[in-house]
Amino acid sequence: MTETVHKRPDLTVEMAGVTFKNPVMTASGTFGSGKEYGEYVDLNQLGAVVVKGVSLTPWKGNPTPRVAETYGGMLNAVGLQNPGVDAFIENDLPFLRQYDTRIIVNVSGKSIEEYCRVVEKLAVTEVDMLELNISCPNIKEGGITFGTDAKMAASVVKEAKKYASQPLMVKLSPNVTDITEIAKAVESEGADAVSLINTLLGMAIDIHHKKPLLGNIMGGLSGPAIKPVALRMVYQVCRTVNIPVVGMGGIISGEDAVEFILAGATGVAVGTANFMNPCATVEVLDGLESYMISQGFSSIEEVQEAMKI
Amino acid sequence: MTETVHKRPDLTVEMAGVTFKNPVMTASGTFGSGKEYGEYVDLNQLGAVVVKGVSLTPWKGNPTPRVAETYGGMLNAVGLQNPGVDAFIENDLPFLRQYDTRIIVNVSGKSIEEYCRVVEKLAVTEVDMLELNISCPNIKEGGITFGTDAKMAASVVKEAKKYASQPLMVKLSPNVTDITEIAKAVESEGADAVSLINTLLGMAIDIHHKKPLLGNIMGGLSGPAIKPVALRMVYQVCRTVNIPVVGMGGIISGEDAVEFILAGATGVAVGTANFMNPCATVEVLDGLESYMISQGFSSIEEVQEAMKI
Amino acid sequence: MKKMITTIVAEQAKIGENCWSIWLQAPGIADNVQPGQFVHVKLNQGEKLLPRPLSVSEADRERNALRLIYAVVGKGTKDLSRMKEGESLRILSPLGNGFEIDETASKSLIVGGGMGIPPLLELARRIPGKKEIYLGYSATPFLLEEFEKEDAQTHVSTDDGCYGYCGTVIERMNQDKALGDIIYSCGPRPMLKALSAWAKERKIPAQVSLEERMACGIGACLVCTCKIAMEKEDGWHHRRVCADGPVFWSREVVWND
Amino acid sequence: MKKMITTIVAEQAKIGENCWSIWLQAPGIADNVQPGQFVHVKLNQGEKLLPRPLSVSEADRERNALRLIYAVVGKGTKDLSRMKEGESLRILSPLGNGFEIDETASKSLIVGGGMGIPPLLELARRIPGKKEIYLGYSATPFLLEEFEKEDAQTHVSTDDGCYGYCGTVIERMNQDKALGDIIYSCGPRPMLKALSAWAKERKIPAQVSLEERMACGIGACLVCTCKIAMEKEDGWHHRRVCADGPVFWSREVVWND
Ligand SMILES: Cc1cc2nc3c(=O)[nH]c(=O)nc-3n(C[C@H](O)[C@H](O)[C@H](O)COP(=O)(O)OP(=O)(O)OC[C@H]3O[C@@H](n4cnc5c(N)ncnc54)[C@H](O)[C@@H]3O)c2cc1C
Ligand SMILES: Cc1cc2nc3c(=O)[nH]c(=O)nc-3n(C[C@H](O)[C@H](O)[C@H](O)COP(=O)(O)OP(=O)(O)OC[C@H]3O[C@@H](n4cnc5c(N)ncnc54)[C@H](O)[C@@H]3O)c2cc1C
Ligand SMILES: Cc1cc2nc3c(=O)[nH]c(=O)nc-3n(C[C@H](O)[C@H](O)[C@H](O)COP(=O)(O)O)c2cc1C
Ligand SMILES: Cc1cc2nc3c(=O)[nH]c(=O)nc-3n(C[C@H](O)[C@H](O)[C@H](O)COP(=O)(O)O)c2cc1C
Ligand code: FES
Ligand code: FES
Repeated sequence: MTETVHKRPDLTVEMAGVTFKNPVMTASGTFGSGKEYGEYVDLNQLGAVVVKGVSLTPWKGNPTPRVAETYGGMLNAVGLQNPGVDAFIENDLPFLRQYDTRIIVNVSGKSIEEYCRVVEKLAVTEVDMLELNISCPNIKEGGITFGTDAKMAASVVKEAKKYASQPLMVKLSPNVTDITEIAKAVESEGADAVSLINTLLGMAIDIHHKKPLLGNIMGGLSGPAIKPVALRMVYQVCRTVNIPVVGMGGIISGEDAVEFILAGATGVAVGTANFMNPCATVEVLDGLESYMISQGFSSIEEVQEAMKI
Repeated sequence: MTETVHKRPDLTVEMAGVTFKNPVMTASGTFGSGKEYGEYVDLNQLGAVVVKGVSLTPWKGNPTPRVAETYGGMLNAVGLQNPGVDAFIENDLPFLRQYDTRIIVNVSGKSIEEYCRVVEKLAVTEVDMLELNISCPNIKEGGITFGTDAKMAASVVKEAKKYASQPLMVKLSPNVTDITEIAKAVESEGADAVSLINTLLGMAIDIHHKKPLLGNIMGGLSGPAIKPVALRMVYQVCRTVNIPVVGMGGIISGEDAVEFILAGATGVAVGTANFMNPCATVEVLDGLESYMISQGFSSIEEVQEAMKI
Repeated sequence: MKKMITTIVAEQAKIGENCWSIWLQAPGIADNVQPGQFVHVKLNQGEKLLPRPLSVSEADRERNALRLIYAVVGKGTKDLSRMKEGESLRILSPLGNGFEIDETASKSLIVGGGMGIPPLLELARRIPGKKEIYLGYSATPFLLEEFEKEDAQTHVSTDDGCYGYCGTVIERMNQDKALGDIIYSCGPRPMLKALSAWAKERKIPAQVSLEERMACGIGACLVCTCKIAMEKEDGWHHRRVCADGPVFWSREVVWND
Repeated sequence: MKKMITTIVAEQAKIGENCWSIWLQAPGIADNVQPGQFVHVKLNQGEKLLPRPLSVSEADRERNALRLIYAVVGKGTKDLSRMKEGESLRILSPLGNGFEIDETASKSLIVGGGMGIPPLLELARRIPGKKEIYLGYSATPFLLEEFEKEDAQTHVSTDDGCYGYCGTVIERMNQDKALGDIIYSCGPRPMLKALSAWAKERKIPAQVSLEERMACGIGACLVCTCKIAMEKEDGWHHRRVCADGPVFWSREVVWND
């Protein structure tokens, strides 16, 4: 018998000219600005920290309750509460810069103008990539409207690109008839990558009080419950566009991450799983690496190309 | 202390002139033609048996594997295997007619012509209502195309109405940007009721064999995982159309059924839950009745109107 | 009316490498169970909705108990293996059509492979007359002691040669020049396919027990189909493994895919 | 690096009508826990993803154990109540900011209502000097014995009058003409709101422990916010109950909704 020597696989990935030490990122809005989880996870281990959505001015967000648990998932209606891009740059960015990880900033807006102004302010900072959130189901103006209409999506990307100095990733909404159409539209206007999925619009009712469980009535569904929908969309988009895809939606283990990479994703993001276990990101990373070792994969690209259809 | 005497609530509901003894139905495709579950459930207790989709000619359905379990849900890709409407009328209908329950037949087709021919054949039978399935994600032609395009949906309903002698319910797809638009389109062409949701298009990958878990690659996601999406859509549609709505998607308990009725549904259907427990339908019914008694509701209509927003 | 039966775990034991045995007890549970039938086991975990089909390996009417033998291959069987004596477990039982026992055969061949072997134990007991048993394992055998109690010759083969003949069960049968009037078989699909060809050559009718992923387990959902030959309709149609099977005549099964 | 702690259930007991007490054991678990802090309890059920926040009722450094007292109100607490001695349970601990103990107060008032009472037990122990404890229950009291061990007067009121004063805790305080330099309080929002007005009238600073549904429990997800007054920005902003609270000064809380 010969002994197989397992070389550590190469986990680095490249997207739009940016190199990430591994594909595992945090999903925007679930990881704050990294500080809180920094007590539980060595941020240096992550491929990237994707911070919560920032807007031009401070946003107060939605009334409470903002969360409701559902079967295998959760609804949230935070409504993009954030202190505004200036406060983010001043208070949160320096903290993150201490770590050897990529920083991706999630950008929110209620108008094309607002998106552009935020992108402009971030253009001069040490941020590695921007993620344009055109898919938040929790705010009425902007967000969702951009994400569910191919023309609107294309135009916000086109304008934002003019102000961006970093690569621009666009976060897509799953609440659409054909996600590939939106993906193609943003690609054609210069999006450098796409990330998906954002949350599915959902609802839960308190039958004792006979009213919605969320203050905002509806909210975004996330967690393992949505993984099959997320995986399907990532698979469809990967077969449609030529830019890299970051997949997310219900990833709680290394195996889940592998499914997304087999579907074609270059990066994967971990969201709701952080709430189940604050060390989820590194556990996903470890699981991914073990899988690659046991299957003899030496790079992420090999996994991406291994699917047999 | 005074003793409250609990009168048994009135569970009957009416839809399009048809009276149902209670709102609890079976979800098409999960209950066969009633025969198999008839050994586990007294079919006389159900509001209606909604049988599996029937088409003009026999359909073989998709290759196996046709099922994959997911977190809190399942994917199926049966592909509407059925022996055709003639065989259904000859072999299955007489069995069902023995019971004192409403019979709703789910109608599939790959063209408007096919839908119409099936409706025409059923027009002369003792079936109480038809459910036009314009939302099956598992067949390429027809089905899904009709369900995701308001114009197509409207035209199939318009034509089918010409041949129908029974009220026509239309089964809507959740894989759309705005389900209220489709609901309005079918209402305007004379749909007598709408039922929703059909399954969400999803996917799962076998990471050991590096291929999709389903023979058909993608399939329809059902079960408790999708309940928040289903409930949201039922709520939206109930606020948009004036025809009755049958709600379904992840109902596994009486409490779940109550949520859908509070959201505005007149009827509720139980699908995947049957696989978890063959007596699920009657358990949902019992739970609904207990809730009504404990909350002092005397009719389903009262529950429908009790939501405080 | 039938319903889910609540059973009590009477015994749980590891009987081989990744091979577990569980005895479930409930009144009347062992009545009318035919060899080749299966039960649908409901696990109590929220994440997993669907029951898991497992063949009945032994039915003990005196103790009102069923024995299931299973391999831990995923989350469901892992949970099952963690169940302890005295805990309760809900099942649907008995499901499917078992083997059709030919009482007139002068000699029966019983052929099993891997996790297809367990249901053949109850079958072996019930088959009258002369019988020969061929069991193929990938590695260390299990249930051998039980089979050897039967009044029949038991031939063992293993893929790695760690026990008995080194090779497939079919190779072993060829070596022995096995013959009989009828074959009863359960095992992985490639084995059944090869056996089907083997039987066809020798004109021996063979019953094979198939596996397919299931949801309802009772014939309503149509997810568990297999291709069965028929005269019209392109030569085959889909039949339900759970309700029309799991046992089919091998000559009727469309093997080529 | 912090992480989830695996604790062992050392004791589980029902201590009142729908009131349960559980002791969790793990090395170092009771170190540095402040009264008013909470733990986030991870249940092992697939259906339920989110941990459940429960206040620390007692912290025993010698036994390395924490005591949680809880009511069964839904699926999570139901599952918790089914856990048995020796089983393991994962938690995040300690979380949030506890009460700020004013060592200089000449007399402290401790006011609790319903399931807000448990965290006040450890608090009562740690407050130096004179103190009076007001506890309001809807019906049969729990934890009374423990409170009565403290060197303080304990006044009980119940909504149904089955024990002590019949009425709200505030009515009881009015009747007693209660006074003090500082108030520490935990209970349902309507009680805290009324108490806040009561304290304001009397110019007594009051700390209140708030509840809100949570996800992360550590300040990252922003689902657990409450409205806190501030000079600019329309007079209030959202702060996180889990990380900025759960204890706030009552005069800063925006109560009107
Ligand atoms: C009629 C019938 C009788 C069976 N009898 C036995 C038996 O006696 N002993 C035994 O060990 N196993 C038996 N099986 C297989 C058994 O049902 C599966 O191993 C089990 O369902 C896997 O569940 P899991 O949650 O552990 O695995 P999962 O996590 O669900 O899946 C793990 C692996 O098992 C495969 N699998 C899942 N479900 C099935 C299924 N229904 N049939 C075949 N493969 C499946 C999957 O493709 C996957 O590769 C039988 C199957 C059928 C259909
Ligand atoms: C900081 C903090 C400390 C707490 N300390 C205690 C304690 O010491 N003892 C105790 O019994 N309870 C305490 N609670 C409340 C406790 O967290 C909830 O009762 C519990 O999470 C309900 O879980 P469940 O799965 O049983 O109920 P679910 O099925 O989730 O919900 C049942 C009901 O409980 C309500 N609920 C759910 N989560 C919360 C929550 N986080 N806060 C308030 N209500 C909620 C829901 O609105 C619903 O009406 C505390 C809550 C917080 C925020
Ligand atoms: C509490 C919460 C807040 C979120 N906030 C944002 C956000 O600010 N911007 C954004 O693009 N996505 C946001 N999301 C969506 C997640 O980034 C992610 O797309 C989604 O939750 C699916 O992944 P998951 O199932 O792993 O959580 C949020 C999700 C949650 C649960
Ligand atoms: C195995 C299976 C087969 C189905 N077949 C049909 C069908 O023939 N026609 C149809 O309209 N819907 C069909 N559906 C969709 C269900 O009727 C229902 O809309 C969906 O499963 C959501 O409900 P549930 O979560 O309660 O299962 C099928 C669902 C499953 C799981
Ligand atoms: S599992 Fe449903 S028909 Fe066989
Ligand atoms: S629960 Fe996440 S911020 Fe408080």
